[in-house]
Amino acid sequence: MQKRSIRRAQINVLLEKLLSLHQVIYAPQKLGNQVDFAPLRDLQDLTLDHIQTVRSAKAALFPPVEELLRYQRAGVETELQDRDLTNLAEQVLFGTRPCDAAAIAPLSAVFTTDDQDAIFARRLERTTVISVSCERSDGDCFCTSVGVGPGDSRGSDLLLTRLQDDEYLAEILTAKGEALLQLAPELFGPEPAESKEAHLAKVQKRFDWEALHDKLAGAFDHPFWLRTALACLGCGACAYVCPVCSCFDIQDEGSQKKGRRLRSWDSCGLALFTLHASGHNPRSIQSQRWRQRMMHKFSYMPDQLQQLGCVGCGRCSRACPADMNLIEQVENFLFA
Amino acid sequence: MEALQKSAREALENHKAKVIIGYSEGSGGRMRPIFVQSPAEAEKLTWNDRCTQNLAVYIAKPEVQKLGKPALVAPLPVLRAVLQLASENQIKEGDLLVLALSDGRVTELSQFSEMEEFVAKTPTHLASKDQEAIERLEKMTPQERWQYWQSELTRCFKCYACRAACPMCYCSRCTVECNQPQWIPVPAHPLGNWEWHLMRAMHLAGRCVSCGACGDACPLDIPIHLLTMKVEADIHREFGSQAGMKVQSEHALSSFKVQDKENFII
Amino acid sequence: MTSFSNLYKPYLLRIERITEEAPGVRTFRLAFTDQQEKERFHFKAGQFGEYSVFGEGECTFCIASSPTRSDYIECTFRQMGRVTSALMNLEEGDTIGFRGPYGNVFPLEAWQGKSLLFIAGGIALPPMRCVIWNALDWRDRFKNITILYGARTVSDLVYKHELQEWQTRPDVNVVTTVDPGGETPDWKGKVGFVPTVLEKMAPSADNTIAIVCGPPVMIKFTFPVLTQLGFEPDKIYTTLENRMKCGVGKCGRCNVGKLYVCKDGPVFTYAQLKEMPAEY
Amino acid sequence: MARIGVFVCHCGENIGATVDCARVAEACRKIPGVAHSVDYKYMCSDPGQTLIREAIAQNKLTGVVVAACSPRMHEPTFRRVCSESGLNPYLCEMANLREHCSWVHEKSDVTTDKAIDLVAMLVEKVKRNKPLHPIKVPVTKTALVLGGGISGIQAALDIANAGHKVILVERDPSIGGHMSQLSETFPTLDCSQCILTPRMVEVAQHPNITLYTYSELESLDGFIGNFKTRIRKKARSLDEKLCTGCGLCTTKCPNKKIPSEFNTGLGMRTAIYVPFPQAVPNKPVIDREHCTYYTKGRCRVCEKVCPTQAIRFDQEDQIVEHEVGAVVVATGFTVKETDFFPEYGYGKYKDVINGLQFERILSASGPTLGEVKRPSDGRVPETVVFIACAGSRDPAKGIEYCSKICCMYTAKHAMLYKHKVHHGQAYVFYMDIRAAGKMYDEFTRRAIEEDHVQYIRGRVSRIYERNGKLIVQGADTLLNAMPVEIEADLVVLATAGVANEGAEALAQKLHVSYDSHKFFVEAHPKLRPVETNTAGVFLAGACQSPKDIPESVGQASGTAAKVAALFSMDELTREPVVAVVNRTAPPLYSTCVGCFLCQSACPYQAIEREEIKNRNGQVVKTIAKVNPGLCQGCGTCVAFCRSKSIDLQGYTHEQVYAEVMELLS
Repeated sequence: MQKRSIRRAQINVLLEKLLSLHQVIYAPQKLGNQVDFAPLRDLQDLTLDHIQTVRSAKAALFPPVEELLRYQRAGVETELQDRDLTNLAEQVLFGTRPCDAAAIAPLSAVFTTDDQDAIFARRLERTTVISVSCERSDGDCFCTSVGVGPGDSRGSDLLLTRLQDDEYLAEILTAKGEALLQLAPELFGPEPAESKEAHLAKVQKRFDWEALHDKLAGAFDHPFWLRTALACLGCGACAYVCPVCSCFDIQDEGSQKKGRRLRSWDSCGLALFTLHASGHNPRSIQSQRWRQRMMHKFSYMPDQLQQLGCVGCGRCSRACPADMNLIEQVENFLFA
Repeated sequence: MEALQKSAREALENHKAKVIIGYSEGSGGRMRPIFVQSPAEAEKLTWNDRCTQNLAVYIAKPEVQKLGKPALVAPLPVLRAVLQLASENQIKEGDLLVLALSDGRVTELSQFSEMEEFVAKTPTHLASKDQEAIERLEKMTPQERWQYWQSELTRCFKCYACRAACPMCYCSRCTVECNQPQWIPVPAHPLGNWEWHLMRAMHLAGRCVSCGACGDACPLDIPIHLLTMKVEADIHREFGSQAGMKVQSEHALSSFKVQDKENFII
Repeated sequence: MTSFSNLYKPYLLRIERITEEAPGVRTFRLAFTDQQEKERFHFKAGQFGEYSVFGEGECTFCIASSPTRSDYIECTFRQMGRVTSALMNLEEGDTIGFRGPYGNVFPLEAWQGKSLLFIAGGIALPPMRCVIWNALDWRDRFKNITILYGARTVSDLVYKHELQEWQTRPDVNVVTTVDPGGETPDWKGKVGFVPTVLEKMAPSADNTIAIVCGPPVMIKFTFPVLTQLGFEPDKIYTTLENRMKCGVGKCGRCNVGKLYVCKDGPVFTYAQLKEMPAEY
Repeated sequence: MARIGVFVCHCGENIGATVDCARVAEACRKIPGVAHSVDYKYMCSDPGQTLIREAIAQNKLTGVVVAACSPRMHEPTFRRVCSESGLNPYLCEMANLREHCSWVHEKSDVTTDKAIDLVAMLVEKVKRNKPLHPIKVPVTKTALVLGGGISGIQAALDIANAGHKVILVERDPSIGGHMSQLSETFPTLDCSQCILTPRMVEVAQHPNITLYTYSELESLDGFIGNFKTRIRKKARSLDEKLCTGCGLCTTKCPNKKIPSEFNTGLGMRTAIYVPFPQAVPNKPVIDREHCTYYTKGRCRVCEKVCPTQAIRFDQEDQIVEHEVGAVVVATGFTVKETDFFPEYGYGKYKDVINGLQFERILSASGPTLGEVKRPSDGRVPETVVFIACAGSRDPAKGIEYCSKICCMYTAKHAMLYKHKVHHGQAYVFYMDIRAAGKMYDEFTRRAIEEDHVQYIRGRVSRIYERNGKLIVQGADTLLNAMPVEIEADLVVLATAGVANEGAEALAQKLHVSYDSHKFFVEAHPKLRPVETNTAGVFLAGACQSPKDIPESVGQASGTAAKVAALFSMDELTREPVVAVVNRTAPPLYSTCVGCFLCQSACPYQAIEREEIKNRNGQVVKTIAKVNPGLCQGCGTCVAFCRSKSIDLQGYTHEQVYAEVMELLS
């Protein structure tokens, strides 16, 4: 790993360069009153003056709708057309926060453990992550409670941290980061004297995730779930803004003669997620579904994949129409 | 505020209700629905302009039903939702108590007739920001409007928070979840999003109590409440009926009247 | 560039034969359309697949035929939802999609030298039929083989011909039963619910593996009877039928505790089930 | 495993000349699931039908698509063929290649392509057809007739004479209706009561007829063949069994100054009264509004004089219930009062009367015993002005329609007046003379030519009083709108015939439609003129629109024939194309959430409530249920159901969707 510096204006030059190479850049942009990740068309739209985007950058690796294959039928014969992965664009996630970058590991654990999900793996292969450390945080942030930090480099290929007004520390972390540097070495300055720590947001540690993990192990039948999930409306907002949540549905679209098979986002919070065709539903009420979300992130995923299913970005708390604040829920649970 | 807390406390103490469904201060300046089950907790209840959730949405939830008879803290849209739900046979008289809020006063209502009277004398106009937004949309050319909704609805990722937050979306199997046949595409692509939101607007036509909870629930700030509010306003203008005003109401779009023109039937 | 293959791309199988089993229940005998794929394809008893009618979607069933008969695979399904209704409309000669085999297996090799007690109810015989034929094809490796199969009514019994065939074999003990009221005048089997009949049969637990498949309510009442008869929890096997989509432990649907039924199951012992949250 | 047979009909040249039928059949053979596909010149002919029969047997077909003409024409034919061949008739569908293709397009390849599409759509539908079975509904062979005027009487007698039970309900104390109030009837000038009274008596004595007078319909529930009705018998304050109809009470009643309804207010009656001498039943009724005992708590003279002690002051209304299979609505009409006309004095001139009042003046049983005397002073009017179209055909008055009977009765009035007052002068203001009917035009011509009634074409703009005379101001439009002014002694307005007050409420009780004038609406103005949209409820007489006696009687007999035809069957067979609410496995039981908006949307009251109980008998859910006896298969509920919980048998969501998808793919 090497450390260099880069000025704000040069960052833009780097991005221009990437755009000119037909790379797709996902970056935070202002949309109405919100800041959200979207493919960048004009550098004017770029913003870094935000705490957190509404949606995570997950969609760049795991799009809300993804074609898996096409089919066509003639008489009794069926022809399948496999998804062509050779033309997937090289893409850059720019302006991801360290928590977002940290989410790539658990996300890829889901998609690549045992059976490799080719589409995901191929996208990941073609993705470069340029993160920007957090200078500020809000009450919904809790990255430090789940082992991530505002200047964490995990998952990033290049991590930028603002030191002065327009001077950034650039940590080149991986080969892909190195490739970025090589793309335009003239944009980068020498390593700055100052370390980044003083410039990072202070995110207070609210809970100990290991204690949470241990307590959840015996808490399946805890009365806590029923009590705290009363307000939960059973929508998928938390899962859809979450950088880690990756449950999906597979649906065919078209007629029996011709069409495509699609994968689309789904959520364990939705009532029909686990419904059997027989009418039986193993998770028939919302508190069970709320428990599943907590359990899956903090208990099952660590046990299954050795990855925590949460990076403390706080998006679920911000998006929840019923203000089911995750930190509070966790804190309450730990005291329950 | 004290009046609300007092009414809630009394309702619990006098066993008029087992749980008060109300608002409390939540996190990050947001408001939060709470379920007050003991008189002591009543002090958490509060009410302000940030209370945008429609609490009537909780009446049908099995876990909430298990708590016993609820009392709903009800600003006007919640009260209207209660009446509309009653008119659609989803609530029976006596199943719930309403602590109606207006001008800082709290009125305890248990009979539908009382609720109807209360609603009748409360103005039902839209919030000015919604009214202005609708007017802005009305002034657009069809092409501009198409563009507007195109860009708004394309963003939707179908988390269904709008549906979950809507007290009138109480179907146990929503149309999008009916798959034999699958009329509405499941994925959140532009076509699927359009079909979903237009279908929802149609399904709420004549039933929307214009609370705006759907739009507020949207994590992506898509103003979908404008669709249902506009349809509701049009129905009010054309048919004179308004959702959530009366229990025995004639639903403008689902009532066959013998004097209706019916040349189309035979 | 790493080379990946599409996890979700199914094989194409041709429907070779359709058998009407019971009202709304059919068996398809399926053959690979691609000879190379056929030769590469192997499965073991207990595994399942995702069967698709293109344009309608995928549906999960166990492979109902035995791995010892490798020319084809069979599946038996009941018309329930969208995909099974579409399957109902297909004909011999049509092609369908198949992904699999997925999931774990019944450890038949480990059961060598033991007696096998199969207990099935209704449409849950198919997942067990695979094991039964597998065991019968390896008949000399096992001691007693007993099959207790019940259905709501006589017409709801599936694999009627095979039941007859097994009944005529001297090396298999077959008991069939229908729920009270489901019998016909010429019904020669027993009348009563499966757990009740099992209790009266009182098979020996000695050196015996019990394999139980059936609707949740049947399973719920059968496990205590087996326990009472002296079957240890790790000698009782069953297969779970959680809702699945991907079949490869990614889509999240069949998650029960830290396990995915599609990857870590569908075969579980009663001992394992006791350790898992009851979300199946 | 669908095995569909496709049968493409040339319909001679009708289809064959435009569509390449052989190519259609060939293309259909390739559709998955089609086991047999042929074309033939006339599929509906005997050999054509035989083709289908043989194919069903040989190819073990599971469904049939006949691509031919409109299903209106031959669907029954081909469904019968299937049925005879052992295939459920509802597994047969028709693709309309004639009206939908060959007749509306030129001959070309694309026309044939369209024909193939039309057949392919139906193949996809038939693959998803389920065997259906006609719905059988039992029939209660009793008719309820509402209204005891001439229409109700005629309908009741015809049905009763056909051997069926009839319950006749009349609101007034006596049957007879308006006809009993008339003097003579056009065009024959025979005495109205003389021809009516025997019918009234026949009704009273008919063993098949149960008569409820002074009674009203309380409610009607149920459906064709199976209605349940509740009738309110208003308290007559009389034990009808004891009363002999001697009339002593009516003569002794001290309260004698009550305007008589029968005499349109021109005569008086007592508080206990029989409306007219020939009333059926000839039993009095106490008018509690006017009776001194009820208003002031004393009197009871009638009770004292009654020789059989039949008076019952404490009698209460009684509700009787009956099960009936059909309902005949014959509740008649009413005429506008003179106070409806500001230009004619708002009814304040005593000598401006309406036609019905003039009938009473002309009637031998009327207040003047048939002598023409004007109401104000009893003088014989020397000049009488008759004004036709008073209110009728006048959009400004909200009555756009022609009341139909006025031209004729006005001619009759003028004629009868001239017969009684030979030196009198009769003027008729008219707009058009509508005298279409047997002997009708001859009749009006007789009034003009033989009785010298002076017809003036024009409207009367104003009537006012001057020196004891009514000044009638109008214009003669045949004379260049020349102003006309007539000094009249009596003015008779042929006021518009309008619906009864309460017609709307009655229609709602009966679930029948009514028009903007509150007249009841027939199911089809031409082809189903006596039926309503509610199966089993029929119309007769002027409740539908103003009618004269011959037309009312004719329609009543027509209605009776419909009822008799209905009652000729023990069971009704209905097409199984009805809506059904889905059922799913517990714990959902149905996707229906019981909002019951379908109930208010259903034009046929076919949606009922069904409680779903669990094993312990507890109600777990209340969902909608379609009564197949009432459902007409219109599909309104299907379109309305948000959760898609209702399907129309034979046109299910799945079938329709499959058809659309076939067309799109």
